[in-house]
Amino acid sequence: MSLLAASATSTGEAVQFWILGTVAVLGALSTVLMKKAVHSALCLAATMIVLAVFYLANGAYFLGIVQIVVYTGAIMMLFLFVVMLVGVTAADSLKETLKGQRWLAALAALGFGILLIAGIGQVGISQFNGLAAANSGGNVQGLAALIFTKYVFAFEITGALLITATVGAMLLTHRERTERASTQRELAEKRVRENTHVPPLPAPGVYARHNAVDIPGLLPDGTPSELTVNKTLRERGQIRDVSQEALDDLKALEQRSAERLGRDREEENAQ
Amino acid sequence: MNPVNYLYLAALLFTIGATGVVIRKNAIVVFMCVELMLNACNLSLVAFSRMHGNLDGQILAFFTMVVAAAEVVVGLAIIVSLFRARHSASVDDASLMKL
Amino acid sequence: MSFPLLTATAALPAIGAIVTAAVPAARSRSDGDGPRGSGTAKVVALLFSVATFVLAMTVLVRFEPGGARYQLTESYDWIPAFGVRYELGVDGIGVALIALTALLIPFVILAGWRDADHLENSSRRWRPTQGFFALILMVEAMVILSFEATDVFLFYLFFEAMLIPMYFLIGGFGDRASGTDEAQAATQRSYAAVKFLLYNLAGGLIMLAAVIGLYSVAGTFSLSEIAQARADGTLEMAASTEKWLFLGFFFAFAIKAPLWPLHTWLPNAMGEATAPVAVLITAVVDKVGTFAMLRFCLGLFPEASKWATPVVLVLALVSIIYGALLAVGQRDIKRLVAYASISHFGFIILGIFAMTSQGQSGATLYMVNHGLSTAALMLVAGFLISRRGSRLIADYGGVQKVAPVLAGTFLVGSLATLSLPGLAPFVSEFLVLVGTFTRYPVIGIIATVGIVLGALYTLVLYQRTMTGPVKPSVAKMPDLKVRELAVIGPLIALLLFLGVYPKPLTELVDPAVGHTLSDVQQKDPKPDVEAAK
Amino acid sequence: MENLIALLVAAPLLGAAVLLLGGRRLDRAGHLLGTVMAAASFGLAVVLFTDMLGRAGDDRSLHQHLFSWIPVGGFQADVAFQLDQLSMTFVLLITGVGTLIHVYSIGYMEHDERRRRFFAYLNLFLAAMLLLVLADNYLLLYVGWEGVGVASYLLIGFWQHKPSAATAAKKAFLVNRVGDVGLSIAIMLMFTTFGTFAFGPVLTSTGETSEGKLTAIALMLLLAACGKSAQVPLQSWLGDAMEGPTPVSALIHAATMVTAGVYLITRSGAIFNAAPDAQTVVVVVGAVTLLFGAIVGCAKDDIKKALAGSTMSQIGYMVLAAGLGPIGYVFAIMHLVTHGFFKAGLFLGAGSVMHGMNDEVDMRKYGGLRKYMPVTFVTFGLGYLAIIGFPGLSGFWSKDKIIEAAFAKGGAEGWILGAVTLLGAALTAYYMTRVMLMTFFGEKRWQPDAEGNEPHPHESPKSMTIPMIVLAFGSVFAGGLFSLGDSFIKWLEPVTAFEHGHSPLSAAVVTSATVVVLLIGVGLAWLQYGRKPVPVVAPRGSLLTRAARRDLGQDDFNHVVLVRGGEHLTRSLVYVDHTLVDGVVNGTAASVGGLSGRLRKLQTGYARTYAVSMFGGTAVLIAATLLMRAV
Repeated sequence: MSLLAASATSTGEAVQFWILGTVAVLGALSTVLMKKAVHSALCLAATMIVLAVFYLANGAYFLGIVQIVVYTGAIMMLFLFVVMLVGVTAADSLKETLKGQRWLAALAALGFGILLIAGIGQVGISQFNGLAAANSGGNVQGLAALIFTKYVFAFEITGALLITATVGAMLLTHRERTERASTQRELAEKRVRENTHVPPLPAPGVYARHNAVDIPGLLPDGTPSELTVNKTLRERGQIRDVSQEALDDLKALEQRSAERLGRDREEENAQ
Repeated sequence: MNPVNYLYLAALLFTIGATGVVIRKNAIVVFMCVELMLNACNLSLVAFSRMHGNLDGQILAFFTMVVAAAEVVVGLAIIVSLFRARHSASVDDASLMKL
Repeated sequence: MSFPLLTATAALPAIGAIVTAAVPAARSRSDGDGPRGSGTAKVVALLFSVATFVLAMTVLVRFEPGGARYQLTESYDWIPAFGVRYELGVDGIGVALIALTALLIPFVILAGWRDADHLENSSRRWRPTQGFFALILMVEAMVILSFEATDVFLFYLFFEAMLIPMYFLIGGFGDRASGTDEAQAATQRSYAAVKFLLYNLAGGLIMLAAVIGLYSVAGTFSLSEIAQARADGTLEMAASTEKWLFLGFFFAFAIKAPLWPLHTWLPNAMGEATAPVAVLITAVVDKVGTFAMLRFCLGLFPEASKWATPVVLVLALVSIIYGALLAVGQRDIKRLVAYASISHFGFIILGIFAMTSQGQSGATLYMVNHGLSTAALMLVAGFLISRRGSRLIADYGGVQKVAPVLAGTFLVGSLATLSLPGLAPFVSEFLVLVGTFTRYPVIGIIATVGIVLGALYTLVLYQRTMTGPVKPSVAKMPDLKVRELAVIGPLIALLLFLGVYPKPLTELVDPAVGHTLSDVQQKDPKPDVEAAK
Repeated sequence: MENLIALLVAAPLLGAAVLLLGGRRLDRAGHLLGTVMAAASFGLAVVLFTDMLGRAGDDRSLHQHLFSWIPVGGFQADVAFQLDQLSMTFVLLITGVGTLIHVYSIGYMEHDERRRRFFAYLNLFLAAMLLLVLADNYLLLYVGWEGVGVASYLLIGFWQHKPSAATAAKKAFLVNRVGDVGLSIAIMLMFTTFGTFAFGPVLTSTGETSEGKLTAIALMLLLAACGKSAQVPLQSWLGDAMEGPTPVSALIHAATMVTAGVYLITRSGAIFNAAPDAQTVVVVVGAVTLLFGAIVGCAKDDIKKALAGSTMSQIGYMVLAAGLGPIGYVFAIMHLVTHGFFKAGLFLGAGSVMHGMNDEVDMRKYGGLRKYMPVTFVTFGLGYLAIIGFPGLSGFWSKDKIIEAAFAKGGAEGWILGAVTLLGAALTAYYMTRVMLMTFFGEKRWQPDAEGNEPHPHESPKSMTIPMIVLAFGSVFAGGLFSLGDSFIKWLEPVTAFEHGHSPLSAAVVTSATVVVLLIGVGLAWLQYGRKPVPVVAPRGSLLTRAARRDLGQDDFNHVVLVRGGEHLTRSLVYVDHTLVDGVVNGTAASVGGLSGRLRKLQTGYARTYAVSMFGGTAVLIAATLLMRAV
């Protein structure tokens, strides 16, 4: 151990660790357990910010800032972006479909965590060096010196990696339009030719209580017709099915009218 | 306090992240959990850097971030195209090794 | 550096395969039902095979029987990291077998001239004719290289690589089915092809393990270097290691050969493939197995070979009797020939492991002669089958009345198969028997039972197909055409010539056998009269 | 002069090749070419014979070395010929009788569209047979040995459209193959014992090895001889072989090929002489066959089969004589030659009869033919007298000597053998008289066949009768000629060695005994077939007759034990191959497949399942690392 070795950090850092550490763990747990992806993303962002603080506390000033700017700022935003794209309310149920998955996961997690922590504990480091010397010329300068000398190759290769990733992402998401978009006239002619939906699609909310765009119209037998709802809403699963309510209402109406008619008949009979 | 505690924390976060990967079905959340695991690693790297008294650990963490960024870009692109094909972001729906 | 004759001999058919495959599919003829311009591919393939034969003859002429053990050698580094070298060289046995291969392939091509025609118009397949002939040439190249390689790894490579074209030849091209369901035939074909591939791959993989094991023990793949090390006494190979390595090699070769009880792939493969391909399997490809037993099993592991001899001899004996008995019980012409081949391979292996000069010379001659006799019998059987569209013996009868030349050539092929004196196979069979008898009299005597059984199955086959009243279904069968006569005539002539004057062949083979015998440190037993003196 | 030997073989071989390859163009001239080739060979043989006669007795052996055939290590087989007195005898017999039968066949096969091929096969047979007797080593002899087998196969099955002919041909070849196994084992034994299998070295060095080895070799040679010469237990093919055209029966299955076994034993005399046990077996085989053939011959109604039984029996005589050693070899050969004449003549006569009787072979449907075909009757009759050993004719001279030699064997054996040979002579007289009476005497018994064609018996054309006449001359005079001044003994002695047997009975006694049994046999036959008319439908007959008609049960035995047993064996082996050998492999494949099917279920396709196993795996890895550190 060098002369710089110390055996404990300041009390302030300890306090900060315990408080923010708790926050980080809670954030992580919430990331895993929140039902909606947006909430998970926000909780993850919180954890990341806490980690940024820890980086700063550990003398990694550059990384701490990068964590906030790049990670929390850019990457998490990308996540949110995709969450929005895929659908905010497309909540995945937390119900487990794979048999035994939960139990196995729990077993593995417990085993893994306990063993990992036990392993760290077994090493039993009591002293540490601190970064005072390394950071003496400034953390950013220190990092820069390493990146552009010792790790310059790896650095260059990461550049290639990023470019590749960009191209890859473009390739994966880009959809080439291979043909001219059909005009409305052509679409209409096609419908006639195929004899499907020659008239316009039915409007939403017909025969229902509401005529909001997300409520399907009802067919004569009282079941909802999904055709009446906009395709986008349909795919997001954002259809409010009111058929049951409507049927109940109808039933109640019939009941009421029957009662009234019955009463009238009784009155007639009574006369 | 000893900086070893950061390692304990990192281990805990890693485990939580790994568990999340295993039990969540939403691909985006799974991905977030992967990010959590990466972050946990970064934390331990930073702590190592401090304990060893040199900056190599931080450099490694830095590279991890770069790789994570690249991974997120490609991964999210995959999720988007998967969603387009299957209208679902659930990892269990992509179980046939083909589209 | 002189002209690389051996490489050229193997490269020519390989180039031929590529050129044949590249012949464009010409437009349909105007009349519409002739095969699309695949004739060019056939001619190209035939020309290349003939050119290869010319080169092989050059090898034969350039080879000096009394000279060095391996001649016309070529040697280049290939994968220096593992000491793999591109080393070629031939001994007398190799030359004989290369000549056989190069000789048979033109006949196989000529005999299979129309085998792919029926696929041309009826299937969606891509250029079947080109594929068929290119694959045959590819097999030829691989087989020739296997006979030439003096580097164990190189040999292994070609030993395995020839499975690929063979697989497609068996699975992709069958007899034109008539009467039977085409779909069912296709199923059986692919079953046979997969069985062939799996058997041989299994053997090959075990051999690969042994090849690697050999490298880790000897530190080189080169036959000559290993022999040198053994001669210098620097090769340290524990007895148990040697046994295991021997078993690994032998297993692969015994499957290829095939030896009982690893034989069941052969009847399937030969039954389902067209007759020329069946000839390719049994007369050419399988010879690599027995050849490799001589060169690799005995050459690399002499002690283990001696250790295994009793078991191998018994298995060979079982093959002889068992194959012959099963041949008697077959109802399918091609399967009958296949079982007969199993019996004959039993003789070859018997001769190899008898470890006498007569036995091994006989075994080598047997390889050549069996190639010729089986080719003759099988190709005529193929002509017969192509006329009637059935492989069942019971569907024939009285053919000699309507097609006497066909029947006559079939009879000569049968007589060659039963090793009639005066025809080539007799010389080799007798040498094998004598060679075995001098060291293992009991086994030799039991093996002679094979002579009787051989007569039984061939003559029963001849009787049932060719004699008796003419069956209506064969009443209009045409006799052999000029092309078919051109295939069968030279084969018969050669069978006769080698039966009467096998000396050129024995002179070629004898020195090589001497080398092999000195590898295993065995000498011919002396006759009693001399021993007594 | 010795350079001509190869031409003996080459001429008919060339004929066969030209005729077979020539195709239909030669159809018209084919038979002439074949006959010319046979005659050329005979002419050459005569030239060589006169040359041989011009030299001293011990200088008559000629050698011709053509080329080295199979040289492998110590195994040196040459294509080389040896022409000595023994070979010469055979060469003359083969080419002489052969040429006559070629001539005969021109007429006999006139209406057969495949006559050219018939002559090709006949030529091929001549070449192979000459090779057999001219070879100077056992391996080349083996080539001829199997060569005649193939020629015989082709000729027996010449009328291939008849299933019975095809089956008979196959049977003949197969049974012969069993014998051939003996020959090949004998050659192998010779090679391991002497290091060579050429006649010269082997036969002169028999003293250098043990008697056991020699006995083994001799027994194997005997097995070969049994196959080729139709001796018990390999005799069953000869009767069936009569399916072939009659000239074939005359040439191959009476005069030449079937006697090859006798040649082999005589040629290998040195070996047999040194192996007395084997000689005993030879004698027993000969004696048994002698009686067997005779008994079968007595019961057959088919004229050719009756003659086949007779052939078997006569060869039994020869084998018996050959088994007696130096006292018998010469007589075996002498009987062989005379038998060649009279039996060929008898067969040709039978062929002539059949020719005139619409190919009818059943003697019960003949009768009184002497009036219709006088030449045939006379030649056949002379042959008949010769075979029964009528004093003065060929058969008498040779058979009488054999009977004498049998008695001369000495001791109880001698008496038994003598009695057997005498019994055989009586039986011969009986069955041959029966044939004679049923065919040429009595009333005519033929009737129109199913299609109403009534046979019109007529004399055969000249091309057929002339050979018969020539052979009849041979039957009458050959024996006397040979015995004149013991010329035959002196001729053969340098090759086969000869000792005068010392018979306990004087020659005169034996001769008179022979004549007496002969008369008894003829008398019995006359009582049964000459005195009263022959029934057209065969009576049921005694147990022995019925058994004899069925070849004394040997075919039934073969059928039940070998054919049926073999069929069951092959069928069960096919089953075993399919279910057991293949089943093991397929079973392995199926079990691997089944296991994979189970394991496949672990691969759900769900990424999370894989993730959890990875996670757990990492945990295990950490545990392992920690454990390693702890240890």
